[in-house]
Amino acid sequence: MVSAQKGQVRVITGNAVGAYGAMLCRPEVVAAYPITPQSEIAELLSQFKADGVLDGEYVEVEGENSAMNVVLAASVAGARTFTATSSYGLVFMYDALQETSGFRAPVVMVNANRETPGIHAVSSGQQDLISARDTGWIQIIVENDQEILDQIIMAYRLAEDYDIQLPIMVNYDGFYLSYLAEAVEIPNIEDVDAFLAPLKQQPERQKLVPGVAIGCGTHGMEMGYVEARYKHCQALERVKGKVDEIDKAFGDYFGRYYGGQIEEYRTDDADIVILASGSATGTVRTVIDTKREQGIKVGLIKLRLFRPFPAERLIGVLKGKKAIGVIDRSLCFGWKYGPMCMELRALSPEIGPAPILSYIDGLANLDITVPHIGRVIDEVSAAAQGKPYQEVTWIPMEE
Amino acid sequence: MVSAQKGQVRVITGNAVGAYGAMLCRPEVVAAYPITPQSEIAELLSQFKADGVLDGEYVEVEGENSAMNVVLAASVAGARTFTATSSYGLVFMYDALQETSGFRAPVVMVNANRETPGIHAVSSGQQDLISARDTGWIQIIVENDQEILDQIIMAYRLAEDYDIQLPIMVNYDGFYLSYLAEAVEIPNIEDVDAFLAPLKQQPERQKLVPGVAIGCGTHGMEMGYVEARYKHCQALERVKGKVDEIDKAFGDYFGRYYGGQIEEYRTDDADIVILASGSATGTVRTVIDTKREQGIKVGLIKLRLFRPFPAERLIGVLKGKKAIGVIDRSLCFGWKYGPMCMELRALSPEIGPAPILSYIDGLANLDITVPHIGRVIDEVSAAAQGKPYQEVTWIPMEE
Amino acid sequence: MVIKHKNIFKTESAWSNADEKLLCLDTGSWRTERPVVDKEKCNYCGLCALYCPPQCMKDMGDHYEVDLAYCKGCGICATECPLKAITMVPEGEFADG
Amino acid sequence: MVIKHKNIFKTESAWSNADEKLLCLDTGSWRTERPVVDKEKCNYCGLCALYCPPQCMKDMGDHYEVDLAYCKGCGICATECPLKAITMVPEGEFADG
Amino acid sequence: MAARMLASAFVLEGKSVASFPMYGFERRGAPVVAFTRIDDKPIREKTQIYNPDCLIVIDPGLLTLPTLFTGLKPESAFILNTPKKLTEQPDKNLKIGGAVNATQIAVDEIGRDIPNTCLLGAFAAATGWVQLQSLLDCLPDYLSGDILERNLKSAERGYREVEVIKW
Amino acid sequence: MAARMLASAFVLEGKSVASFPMYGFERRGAPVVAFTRIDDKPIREKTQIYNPDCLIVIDPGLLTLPTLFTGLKPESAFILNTPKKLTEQPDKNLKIGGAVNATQIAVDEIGRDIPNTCLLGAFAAATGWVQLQSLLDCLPDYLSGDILERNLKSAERGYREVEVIKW
Amino acid sequence: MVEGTKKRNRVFDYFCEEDQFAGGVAWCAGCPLELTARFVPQVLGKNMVIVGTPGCAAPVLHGQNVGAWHKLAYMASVMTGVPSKATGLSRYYNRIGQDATVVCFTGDGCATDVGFQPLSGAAERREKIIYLAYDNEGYMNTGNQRSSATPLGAATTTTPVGKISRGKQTISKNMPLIMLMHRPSYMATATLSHLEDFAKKLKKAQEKVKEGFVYLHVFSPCPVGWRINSNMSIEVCRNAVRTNYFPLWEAEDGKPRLTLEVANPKPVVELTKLMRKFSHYKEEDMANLQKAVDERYALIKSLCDAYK
Amino acid sequence: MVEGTKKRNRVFDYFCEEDQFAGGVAWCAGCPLELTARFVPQVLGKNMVIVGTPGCAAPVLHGQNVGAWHKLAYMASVMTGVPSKATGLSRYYNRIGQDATVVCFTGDGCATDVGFQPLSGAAERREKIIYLAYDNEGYMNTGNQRSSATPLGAATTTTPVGKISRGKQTISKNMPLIMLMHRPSYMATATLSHLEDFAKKLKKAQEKVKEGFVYLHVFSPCPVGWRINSNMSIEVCRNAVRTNYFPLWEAEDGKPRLTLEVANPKPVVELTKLMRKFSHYKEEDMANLQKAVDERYALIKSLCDAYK
Ligand SMILES: Cc1ncc(C[n+]2csc(CCOP(=O)(O)OP(=O)(O)O)c2C)c(N)n1
Ligand SMILES: Cc1ncc(C[n+]2csc(CCOP(=O)(O)OP(=O)(O)O)c2C)c(N)n1
Ligand code: SF4
Ligand code: SF4
Ligand code: SF4
Ligand code: SF4
Ligand code: SF4
Ligand code: SF4
Ligand SMILES: [Mg+2]
Ligand SMILES: [Mg+2]
Repeated sequence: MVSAQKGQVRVITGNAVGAYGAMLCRPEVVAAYPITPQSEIAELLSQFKADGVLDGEYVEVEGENSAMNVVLAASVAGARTFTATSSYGLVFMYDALQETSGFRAPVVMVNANRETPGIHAVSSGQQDLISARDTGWIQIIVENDQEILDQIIMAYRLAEDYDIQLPIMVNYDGFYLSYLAEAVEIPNIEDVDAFLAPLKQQPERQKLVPGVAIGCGTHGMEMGYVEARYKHCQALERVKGKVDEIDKAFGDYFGRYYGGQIEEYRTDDADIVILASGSATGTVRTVIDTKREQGIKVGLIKLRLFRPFPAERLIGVLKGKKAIGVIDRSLCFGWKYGPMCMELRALSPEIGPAPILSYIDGLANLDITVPHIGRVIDEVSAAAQGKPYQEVTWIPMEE
Repeated sequence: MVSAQKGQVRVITGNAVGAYGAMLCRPEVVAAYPITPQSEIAELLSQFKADGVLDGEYVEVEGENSAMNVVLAASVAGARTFTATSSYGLVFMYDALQETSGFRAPVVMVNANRETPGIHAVSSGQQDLISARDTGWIQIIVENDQEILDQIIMAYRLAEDYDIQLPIMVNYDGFYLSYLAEAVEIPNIEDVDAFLAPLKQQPERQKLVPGVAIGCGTHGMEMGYVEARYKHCQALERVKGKVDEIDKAFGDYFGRYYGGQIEEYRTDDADIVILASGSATGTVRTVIDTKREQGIKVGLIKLRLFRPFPAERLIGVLKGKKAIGVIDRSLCFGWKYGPMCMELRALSPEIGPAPILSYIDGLANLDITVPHIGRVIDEVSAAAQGKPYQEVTWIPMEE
Repeated sequence: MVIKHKNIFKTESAWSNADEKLLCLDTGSWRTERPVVDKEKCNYCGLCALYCPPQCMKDMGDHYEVDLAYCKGCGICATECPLKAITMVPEGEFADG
Repeated sequence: MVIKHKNIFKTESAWSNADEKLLCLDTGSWRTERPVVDKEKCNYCGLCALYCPPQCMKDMGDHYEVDLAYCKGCGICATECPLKAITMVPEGEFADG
Repeated sequence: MAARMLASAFVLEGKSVASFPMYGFERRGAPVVAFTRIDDKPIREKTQIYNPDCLIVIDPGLLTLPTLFTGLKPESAFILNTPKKLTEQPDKNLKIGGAVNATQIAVDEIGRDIPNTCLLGAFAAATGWVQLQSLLDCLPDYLSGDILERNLKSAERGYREVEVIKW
Repeated sequence: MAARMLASAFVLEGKSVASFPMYGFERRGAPVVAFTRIDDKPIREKTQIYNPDCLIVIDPGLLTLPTLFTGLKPESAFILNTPKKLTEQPDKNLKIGGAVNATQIAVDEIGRDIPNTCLLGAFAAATGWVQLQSLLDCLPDYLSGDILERNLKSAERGYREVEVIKW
Repeated sequence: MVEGTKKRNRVFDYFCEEDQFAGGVAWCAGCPLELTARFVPQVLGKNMVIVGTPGCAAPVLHGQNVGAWHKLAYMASVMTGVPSKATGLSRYYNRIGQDATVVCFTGDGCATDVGFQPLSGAAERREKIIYLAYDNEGYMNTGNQRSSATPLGAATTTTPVGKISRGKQTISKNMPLIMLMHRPSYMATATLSHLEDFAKKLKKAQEKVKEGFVYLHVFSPCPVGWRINSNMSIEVCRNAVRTNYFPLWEAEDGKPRLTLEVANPKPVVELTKLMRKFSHYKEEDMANLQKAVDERYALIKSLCDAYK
Repeated sequence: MVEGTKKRNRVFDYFCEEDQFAGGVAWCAGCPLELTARFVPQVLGKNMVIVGTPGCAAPVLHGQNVGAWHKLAYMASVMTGVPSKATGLSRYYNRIGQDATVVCFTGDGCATDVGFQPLSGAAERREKIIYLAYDNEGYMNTGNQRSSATPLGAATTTTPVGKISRGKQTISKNMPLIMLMHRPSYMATATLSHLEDFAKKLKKAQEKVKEGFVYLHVFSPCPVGWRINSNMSIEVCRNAVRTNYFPLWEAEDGKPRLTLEVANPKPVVELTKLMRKFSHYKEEDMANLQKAVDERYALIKSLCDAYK
């Protein structure tokens, strides 16, 4: 296996890409419940199933809580599984999400980001993924349609790795990527098979087999409980390196690299760095190019891995920088800062004294526009020069 | 109104105290679903209702998700409401929790802390409250039975404050305080009425009234959504000061003060400070007294308010200290540190370069013992003297 | 922080309020056909009005007439009229009328 | 970090395993009364064994006898025996037997 | 969908594309806007387009929208579905105009009021930015059978019948 | 419950108390341990007690538990429900022993095997740490009617019939 | 013409209130859901408080920022919380003596699937609320996916017709009978072709809800998803009744009774031919559906007979 | 005595497996739940995979760390996920050709309340799983609180008898009939006094689950919560049948049939007097309960008659 064959290029939406990505990995049990902006995935997978293109079981559950339980159990029995949801659905399966990671079931889920039900809205935003940050899942955020597909394939390789055995949530900005049609290269399924083949050379994970006396989800009593949680946390620590490794392996085979935990853009010689994630990062890059022409040495960190938080790599890049701007598309209730900013601040002891500026933008379907990012860069740049700055800015409230 | 009359002293469990506390505030609609270690609250409130001691409606719901929806809606209609849950129940009402704060419904809830369902366990731990940190609720953690009662009363004064209008979760360590019987002074209901009376002098909050054309939970479209979220965040910021004010007012009237957002113990002249919360803080105080005798200048911050995170007061106390130890009874998945430690680290830019040591202890019904705390203090003290230290310690795994 | 945003809601959370004018769509523009009532045939039974989903048939005292501002042109009134007193006519025919 | 804890589980998550000896409680000690079978009366119908919740009646080929290690002393066998062949006798009477 | 078809045609010609719709809240009644970016380099922005090079209006009723032409780049193109003629320049930034009675053509050819493919044909003719053939080549990815045939015709007629004006 | 009654009695005497049970996982069968702290000052620790001053054993079967006496403070007390006599000192840290056939007394007085209140009476007599009267005074908070009467008797008999040994 | 000779339909007599909605709202042309939404408040009156949820009703029932499409008191809910929210409202209004008719207004998807548990719970507790489920046999607002109410063999976007599969594999959940077995204070089925029947049932519902839980199941075809010509949707309702596909009945205190007994029921194909969601049906499929309809009708019929 | 003259009860013939549990487990003395748990695998065999949940069954079904109390494959679940987990298991086992009988084993509280929605959903999808609900009419593991299965007027810790209130205000949810209306492939009621009947139904369940969903509702009194003398719990089961409080019936493909018709049903007081959860009952309360029992029996009887 040197490199994959060229796949077929099609102009399809992010949701369709999600369905293709899943199908290519040959999941054996799929369960999903429709919700805007994810429904197209459920529909397409149903169609694949009806057409025989998807050979797995497809369970048309009565709600998201059940969707997660179905795939969790199938996964514990040994199946490769897939599900997809968004916002209201994600929060309705919250107990099951916690169980899934606790059972160490390598479920792969796509989450099309949307605002959460606190205030009723049918619009984009990353609040849902933030709401699930304490579930013990791996959370990855992607930027564009191709990355959705590639990341789903990488997700299986990561989730089912014997050293990991954890569920993964692949996040993309709903409404934006969900409905965004781009030209996407769909690899040949044999190449996907080949890429996932190393999983078969690993020791078998524990599986629930009838007639064989084992029980999953035993009561963890005192130190048993602590041990299981400890292992869970250790596995999350291992995820970081694995994400980088798998990204490398994927790139070597398919020719597309994403940087693993984080993707850097012009950070090497940068004085200031913008931290952002998801579909907005493309615009950030464009503005960076413009600002570079104006002499501002600015770079971007695209946060791909949000759980576990890529502390070490972030420190590696950010240590010694002069100022940092973080753009959050969600809120961290009870803190002034956005959630990614709040968490980044927790690395301050290691990063050093650079000012960290928090920006809240792009809630509720609002765009994070070129002028917005221009403003962010200018302000962060001024802060780097020791000028006074505003710690937190809700960009739309100031317009 | 100068000060309250002496109440009746009874030796009762924390759960019973929870039920008394609620009853004294005359909730009009109560809904609860039994779960260990909270069930006694549901039972006692049922008994109060059956005996006519509690005049409100009591709804015997079919699950926690419904419990929260019942009180949410009653609250939106104008009722004073109460509910209680724990762990599995809390995570099963996750979508409704988010709605409740989004609707700005001043629901008061007791949560008897317990490990979450990731791994099945019937044991104490604060993972449930951590799992709900992104719901937009106010979260308060108390230390002993008397504080449960007093805090419930204060919670109504806070939640229903016109400037706040937010739901509150009063947390206490399940199994520990749930079942711990202590002598508790139960105030006279008239005194509770008097303490809550100022709420009546405020403007009326918006209420859903039939025949009057208003609709709650409209779709927040774009800036409407952003505005509602912004107001929510601003209200959370205001909570901090209010908690301190109400604590003062409560103390002036009932004679018991808790420090508001945080309670300090011997921090004034302390070189090093331990940050802890809940029922374990009493033991910390005891050990501090011992260590002080040995010449270690150590103090305690008992974190009472977890959401919103009391950033300013913490900075005020911790700025310039030589080292800090944080004891977490829960995990922050995806981070090495415990959750309170991780969040405290986000204040590092303001607190300064003191080493922050993270301790994970007391999971799954395990005690946080005197020797454990002794060890913590010794290590933090060594770190303060510039000795090398271990950043994160899972105490039970090292025993 | 310079908040330029002018509050939309008077309340803390998001409440709608029908005291003001209701929101309203120009659903009349959806129509491709228009119901035309034949006054002579109509016996004022009101069935067209009862069945009309947007309830946009106006009571004229002795017959009904459609409110073109809202009529979506579904054709139910015409189908349900027991006297066949309503005809659906393509909007094109009214183009400049 | 010096992990002194010896792993309890071989697996990553918490799995129980019945290949080893089963967990078992000393439920025999719960008893305050003990069923005593009258071999003579017993016609080996097995109803006592069938109804016994802990299934602790031992098949002796021609009659049944209780396994005192587990019998909780509920008395169902005695109540259900159609021939009244079982008597519940207070444990005190066996104190040093 | 039309936006995606257009995008596909550009892909056939080796361009990068990104296309997405913004729905109003309610699915029915409110106008739907779709954005398509086309570039020689990979496209990085995933936002709405505030300064388009071209505007295609499927519903002539939208002409009354006050903000319709806001943000147009100078020298941009405008394709309109209309039974009438485009006489005066609707906005000073417009350079090319294309008017076609796409509704009529669609009703003729497809039997229903689905003017989208026809407008794509008109777009190709008016702007010259994409080959008609590329458009026709990518339709089978979206449609099949009889409907495909009818749409191919509709697109071709749009290409042929559009009235192009340069301002 | 017994632990709480005891705590209440101490409260009547002006002490601070804190009492809580630790359940094993299953409600039935596994031993239940209850801890009670008593102090003149407010009680701050809410943990298990690792170094108790007194041990009350309701189920004599537990005597076989190897860790039963682990952590006892020197000079501590030991109250045992047993039909037998306490002859030898079960642990070197014990100073006072009290043996009472509480099960028998309970069955006599209450009609069921609920030896708790009887053992509390025995505790009062053996240790002298609390007045019998305080105990009796607080029982009505927990019990009522006939059951209360019977338990009062049971407690009194415990107080009277306990056999106290000093080692 | 002379006024006297003209007589308006009796249904008007049941109205006590004007239409509470804006003239132009976002429901599709010819949708019976729009008729239902406008009809119910005209009969029940202004003291309705509606609890609603995502679904085709929401774009109109929910406001948008401060704007509203109707004049009724309204509470928005996630799909999992509708009857529980109604419980909270009704308990409190009853307690303070506030006159109110609390009505849950949801689609079949919410009622039979993701919001079924709290519905069942509220019924068991005999909450004083009316739960009205409009049944368009699928999740229409999200794009015509299957729900538990989708009938056997029907094509939806999640039970598509494909190379190896032909529509939904299972019969629909028999929601009316399941709710009957909860023994509500009152329940009824209704549809838009039979407006007087519907109005009567609404009036009865408003009376009986004072005693306890009321469930109304309203057959409400979706012209868009089922692919019905927009003018035919009332006719579809009518044929659903005439074929016994959707029998009209009610039950007071658990005693069912047909409110309309169809003399010569038509074969179910008379219903299905009016739409294209069954257009892939083979003869055998039609026979299966007919069988399911017959069985279900026999069941409700025998129950009604038992209570005669 | 001579061997030949002794004949063991026929129930033994249904056993295909030994008891799968440890001798000493934590169920209370005399609890029929223990009998149920030990009985079922003896009839269904070792290829059972149990999905269980918090409740009185859990302390024995769940392991503790690596230790187990039984030898069956087992998956623990939160109460909200049992039939969905079973779905995942059964779909996968079927797919890979693994022989397995997937059994959900939960209490009434899980089945009728907090876990009802996924149960209803799995039934609608006709999943190949057996759902066995043991009905002890309340949440016993958490201390005898009311569930939807708690009968009218019963005293529990959340429906206590007090100065102004006397036990549960509403009748129990009629779970067997609600499930019948889901038209499962097979369903049955059973109890521990009638073991042969129970065994037969288990065997039938194992056959019919190959076609689709199976629901078993097992009446399982709680000696501790109901305050029954521990030796009388089987007698309580028997009297529940004899009073028609708990009729024994089954339904294949939706067609119900009484498996035991009680010739001269006793008054329900014959059942209630065996326990103390009704001890506060006045005559009027008893009449109400009798009425509820009679009504419910009449309903199932008429349904059975209709299908005769
Ligand atoms: C928990 C949750 N899951 C999914 C959705 C997405 N969703 C919105 S409307 C809808 C369909 C509702 O179907 P139904 O209740 O029948 O109403 P209809 O759209 O048919 O009118 C769904 C699944 C949601 N809002 N919440
Ligand atoms: C979501 C959730 N809520 C509450 C509980 C607490 N809980 C544990 S067991 C139980 C009662 C179960 O009742 P049932 O299913 O009837 O079983 P039983 O205890 O009667 O055997 C409850 C409410 C829980 N485990 N999960
Ligand atoms: S239905 Fe026909 S006859 Fe009746 S009022 Fe309308 S137009 Fe007139
Ligand atoms: S065409 Fe439809 S919307 Fe128009 S008046 Fe007739 S029924 Fe009403
Ligand atoms: S029930 Fe009685 S007769 Fe039958 S086997 Fe048991 S002891 Fe013998
Ligand atoms: S007393 Fe109970 S446990 Fe003991 S053998 Fe008899 S039935 Fe079994
Ligand atoms: S999608 Fe169907 S149900 Fe929904 S509004 Fe349109 S026609 Fe009505
Ligand atoms: S509490 Fe009741 S149901 Fe539970 S094990 Fe004990 S007797 Fe059985
Ligand atoms: Mg629907
Ligand atoms: Mg139960």
